[in-house]
Amino acid sequence: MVRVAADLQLDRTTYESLYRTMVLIRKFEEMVQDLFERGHVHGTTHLYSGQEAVAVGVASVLGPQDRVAATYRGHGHALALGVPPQQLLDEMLGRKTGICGGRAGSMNVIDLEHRLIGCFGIVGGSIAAATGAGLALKGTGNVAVAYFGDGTTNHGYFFECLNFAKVLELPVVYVCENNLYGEFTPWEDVTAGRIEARPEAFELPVQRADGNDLFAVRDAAARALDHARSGNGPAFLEVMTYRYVGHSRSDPGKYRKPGELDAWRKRDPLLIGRQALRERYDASDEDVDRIVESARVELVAAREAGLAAPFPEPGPVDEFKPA
Amino acid sequence: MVRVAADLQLDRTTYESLYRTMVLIRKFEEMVQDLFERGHVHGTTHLYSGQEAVAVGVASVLGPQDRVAATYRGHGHALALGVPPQQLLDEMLGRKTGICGGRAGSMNVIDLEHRLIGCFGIVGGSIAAATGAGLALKGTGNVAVAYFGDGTTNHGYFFECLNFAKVLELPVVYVCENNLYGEFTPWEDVTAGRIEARPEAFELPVQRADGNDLFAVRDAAARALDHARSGNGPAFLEVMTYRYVGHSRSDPGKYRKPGELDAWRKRDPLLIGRQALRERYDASDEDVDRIVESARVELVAAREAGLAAPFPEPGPVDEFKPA
Amino acid sequence: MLMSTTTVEIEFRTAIRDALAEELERDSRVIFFGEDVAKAGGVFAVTKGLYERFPDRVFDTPISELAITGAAFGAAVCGKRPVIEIMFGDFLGLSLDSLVNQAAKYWYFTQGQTSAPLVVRSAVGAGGRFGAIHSQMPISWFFGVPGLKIVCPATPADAKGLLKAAIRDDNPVLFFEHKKLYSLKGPVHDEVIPLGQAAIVRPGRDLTMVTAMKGVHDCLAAAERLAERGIEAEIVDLRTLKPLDRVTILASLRKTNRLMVVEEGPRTGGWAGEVMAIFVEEGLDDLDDAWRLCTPDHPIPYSPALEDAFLPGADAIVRSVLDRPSFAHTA
Amino acid sequence: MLMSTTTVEIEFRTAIRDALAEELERDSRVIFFGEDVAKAGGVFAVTKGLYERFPDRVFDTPISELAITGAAFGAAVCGKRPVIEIMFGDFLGLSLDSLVNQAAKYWYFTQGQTSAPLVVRSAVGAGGRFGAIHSQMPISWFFGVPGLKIVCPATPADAKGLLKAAIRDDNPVLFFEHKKLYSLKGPVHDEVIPLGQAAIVRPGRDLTMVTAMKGVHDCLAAAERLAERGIEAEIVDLRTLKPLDRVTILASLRKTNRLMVVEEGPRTGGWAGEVMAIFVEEGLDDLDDAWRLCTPDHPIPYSPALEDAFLPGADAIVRSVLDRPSFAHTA
Ligand SMILES: Cc1ncc(C[n+]2csc(CCOP(=O)(O)OP(=O)(O)O)c2C)c(N)n1
Ligand SMILES: Cc1ncc(C[n+]2csc(CCOP(=O)(O)OP(=O)(O)O)c2C)c(N)n1
Ligand SMILES: [Mg+2]
Ligand SMILES: [Mg+2]
Repeated sequence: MVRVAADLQLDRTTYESLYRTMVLIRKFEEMVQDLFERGHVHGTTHLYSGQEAVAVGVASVLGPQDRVAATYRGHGHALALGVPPQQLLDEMLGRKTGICGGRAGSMNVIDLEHRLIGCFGIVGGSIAAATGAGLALKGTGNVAVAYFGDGTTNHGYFFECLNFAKVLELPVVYVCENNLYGEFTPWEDVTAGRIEARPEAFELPVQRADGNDLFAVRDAAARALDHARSGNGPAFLEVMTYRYVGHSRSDPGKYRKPGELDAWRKRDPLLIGRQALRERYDASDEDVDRIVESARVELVAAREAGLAAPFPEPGPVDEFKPA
Repeated sequence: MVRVAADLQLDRTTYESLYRTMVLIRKFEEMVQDLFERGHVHGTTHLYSGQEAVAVGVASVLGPQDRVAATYRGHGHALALGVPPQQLLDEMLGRKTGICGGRAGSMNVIDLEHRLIGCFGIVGGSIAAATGAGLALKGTGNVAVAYFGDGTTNHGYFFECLNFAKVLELPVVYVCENNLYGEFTPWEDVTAGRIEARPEAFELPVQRADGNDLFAVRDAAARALDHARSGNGPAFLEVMTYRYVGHSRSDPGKYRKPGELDAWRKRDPLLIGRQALRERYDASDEDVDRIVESARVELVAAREAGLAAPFPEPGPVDEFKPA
Repeated sequence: MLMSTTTVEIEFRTAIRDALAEELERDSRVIFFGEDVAKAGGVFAVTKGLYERFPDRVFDTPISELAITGAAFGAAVCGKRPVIEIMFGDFLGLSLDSLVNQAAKYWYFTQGQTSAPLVVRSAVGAGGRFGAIHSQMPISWFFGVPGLKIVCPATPADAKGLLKAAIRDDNPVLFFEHKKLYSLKGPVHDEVIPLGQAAIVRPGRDLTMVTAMKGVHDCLAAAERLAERGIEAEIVDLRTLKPLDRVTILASLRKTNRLMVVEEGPRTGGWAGEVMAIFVEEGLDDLDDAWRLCTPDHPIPYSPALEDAFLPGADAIVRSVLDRPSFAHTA
Repeated sequence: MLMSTTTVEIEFRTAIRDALAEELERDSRVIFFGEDVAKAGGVFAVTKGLYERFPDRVFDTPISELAITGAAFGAAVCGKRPVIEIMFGDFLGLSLDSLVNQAAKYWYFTQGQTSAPLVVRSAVGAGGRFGAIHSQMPISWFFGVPGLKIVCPATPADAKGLLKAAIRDDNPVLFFEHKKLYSLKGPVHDEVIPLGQAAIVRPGRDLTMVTAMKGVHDCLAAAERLAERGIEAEIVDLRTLKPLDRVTILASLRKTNRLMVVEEGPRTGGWAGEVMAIFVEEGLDDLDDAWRLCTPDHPIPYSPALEDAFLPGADAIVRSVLDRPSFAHTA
């Protein structure tokens, strides 16, 4: 694969905005959890807290015509792609002003304007959708990205689609976010062999990266995208990361190994991001705090507006798109 | 894996009976094709001609309580397991005396008495069934065998089940009969990477063997079975072979490379088998011809009886098994 | 156990857990597996504690619905009595091939020599704000498949008694658990409740309501309100959708001459249509009125404002009855 | 082309091939893929020559129904108009998840912003001695799914005109081709036939036969024989099962007051039940008799002796009509 030194190209303004997006995602998820507990967000949610560097790192090297398929754990991916927090929140609040009018909810967000062809509630659905997007994009210089977790690498969709994409040389980048667990089950308990051995068996180029370090993710993603964009077929990226909160609302949480959460918190992507701002870009603590505060303020306003937004009116819905 | 010198254990009588089974399969398939052309066998059939050494070689090292799941190309597997040719033929003729009373037909043969839990018309179905059989057999010292083709290694069932069996350490031997084509498509055209790389990614022990040489198949199968039988989990066997006739009745047959069929015919499993009889067991040409003739005679009788057998009577059928 | 009936009320989810535990205890051929069902006890906390009691026969699997269902089939035809959990009914599309093409046909192919005795447990139904892909009723995907039984309990007692029957049944059985019922409490018995028998859960003379699962409770609530207006609805809880208890339905219809089918599921192609077809075929002479109340023919909305309006609750049932010409005078 | 109508008769399979070729020609967004469809031209020789004409847009795939269907969805929402072939309808269980959970819901989720315009072609139906796993009618698996159209042509002209409409339709469409019709010859036109419109293929006053696909031909043959006894059957060829043309069905029923639904598929849970339910809901006053003729509720047998008896052919249709009390005098 071509080596792209993506990190070198990041000027301070750009990096600040990436850092801000990571902060925005974290705070967005905290807000969603709070709103859930207060009964304003319903059903279930799968939060992205802890994995922010992945979505933001990958999105930072996407082109304007690329396409992304994410999962039920998709708030982070959506925000990183530029989906407005207000519309995303309103969707979760079930409001008419939501990005899907309140019809879809947390697990099924779609925002084509922002390159998000969907969040997929079925494990493996994102992989299939991105593979199909790759079929549509082949020869255009654009790439499709699939996000999915470690647990999903045991699913039929994963294998069939990787083979399919390789045989047809589709421009797809498969991003496996290995957060160590599929729901409540450690990935090693249900996965034979190493995850990377699987794409390797299909002869996809494979990279592993530190998923908590935006620069590492960005660098690996840039290379993978470049590979796919240049007509060389699909590429695979496994990023190691960790989710801080339960899998979903009903998570008993018994499965974490002692000390594991703390150890990962020490490598928090926001902490690493803040350090980078200070060390690489000479930002002061106040500079960073100002960014954090701006994200907070944006979300406070979004929360207020969201809670005041109207609910959709029930009414007849066409089953089919008319001609 | 433990090395079992299976070939050394074959006395002449045993080997003669294995050779006879190979001949029986070939002649059975020729008879089925002829009966098809005459309108006595219906629908479609997938013949095993050319692949006989695989079914017979594997069956020769199975235990009495092992279980086998085969495919729509299953006549050979059935006969090798001891399914009576008469009952198998009668099934194809749609007779009441068929092994499934004429209900199932060529693609769906089941004969539990002879260890055949089924022939599966769905690609990958045999893999799933054998995996489940392995679940039932775990800890008993018995093993389940799945037969399937090269094309099936691109199917979701294949991947999910191999991982499943490895994670649960199930006693299953997966036998991939690579006959170079899935229907009319060369396997390399639709398969990314090497087939063996896939089970390797799941850390299954993998062997490749010459599928036209009964001794080679038997040897590899014995080792794989031994591995599974001893509680070490699943094993994988890829055997290289070739089918002489079309995939099924409607095969246009344009896909074979020039000279390919002839080259494989020179390595016909029956030819190799005859040679072995002569060279390893000192059999004369007349000895071999006598075996061939005995298989022929058996089938002539089966054909006659089958064509004279009654058709099943239509009548009400219970949808469910009663309590 | 000493008591064969207990007045202690237990949750629907506990009833299911007890049924599983008792069957695992009774029959060593029973095995139970699925995603996160063992160590974690299931995402709806239905199967907590089973792994601890039966560590060899209760286990977690990879996220591999094809393999899980296929393995259940293979194990069933080799002598086990597998129970699997497919976490949400919405994922059963991935199980369909194996259930329909293998499990449901084994009994036929083998001419009754053998069959594939397996149970698929799955959480179904809307009302929990889980959105369109975690709230569906997958019944219509399977309802037209010969050889599959479909069980749909409405109460803890039925959940327990029917699940035990399902596990003992020699056929493949789909066992659907409505998410909104998991916390419902009720008395349970030790009885095994035969599959294929509906129950009259409320007698009445004016109208037969045929329903199942959560619909039973909605119909009961609606019936109370209709009774205030002098309309006495008889409620048939189907309990098992396949086989469908035609006898009980038709007996009720002969009494009331009016049929309302309340199904949580899209109107087109649901089992409500089948009940109406049976009515026509077998009860035409007694037919005064027949209609169904289902969900609209579009995906299930997430927003509470939309989902509540989408589902046929007690209000909608009352309204629907009072809208019929024959009951208009009471409205 | 100069001629807009031709009296040359072509095979059903050729009509499908022509429709594909013309749509590939007309719209560069159309792509077509599946197992053995390109270089080999399909196992039923339907798609011969397309690869040679459109080598970039017609291609063979691995045996991977999950990937094929999922990729069709992904390509559709990114601007392509994919047509896929799932060789036998029996394999559609493996496509169900993607069709139901993704393709069918996109239009709803996006509030009409966009949709998933894809077509799934598949060979279905019995009578070819292919046995229980290569002869099924998968219609009931999908019939209850909002957002999926289902097309079921009976003639070459309809096969061509409806397939063109399906490819131009913005919704996901299942296009079912009955194996026993592939060699049927008939005239074709250049017309695009709108989805959702049934056709009266034979007028009659005594009885409405509602059917589709091969059933149309069986009903036509039966109707000729019934006419000899003075019974004039009107035959409604549904052509599209979803959306179902209620208007045409009900108009016919208002005339005949009698409904017979002939469906190749298990009696329980088929679309025949839905047609009867519609009749009840909308035509109750006109109802003299209604029944359905389907296949028994068990797997499809292989043996010709069993399969012939299993299927509802012309003989069975005639017998079934003459068995009704209202026609008994003519028997
Ligand atoms: C086909 C299917 N099976 C099961 C589920 C239930 N489920 C939702 S998320 C999940 C775990 C996925 O784990 P992983 O791929 O590691 O992603 P993560 O949630 O950790 O990001 C499961 C089993 C599902 N949504 N779809
Ligand atoms: C799920 C499924 N997809 C497609 C088919 C149609 N089909 C039958 S055999 C076959 C080719 C299988 O090739 P391979 O696995 O190499 O086995 P072989 O026939 O060569 O023995 C295909 C595509 C099927 N039966 N099931
Ligand atoms: Mg994970
Ligand atoms: Mg092959």
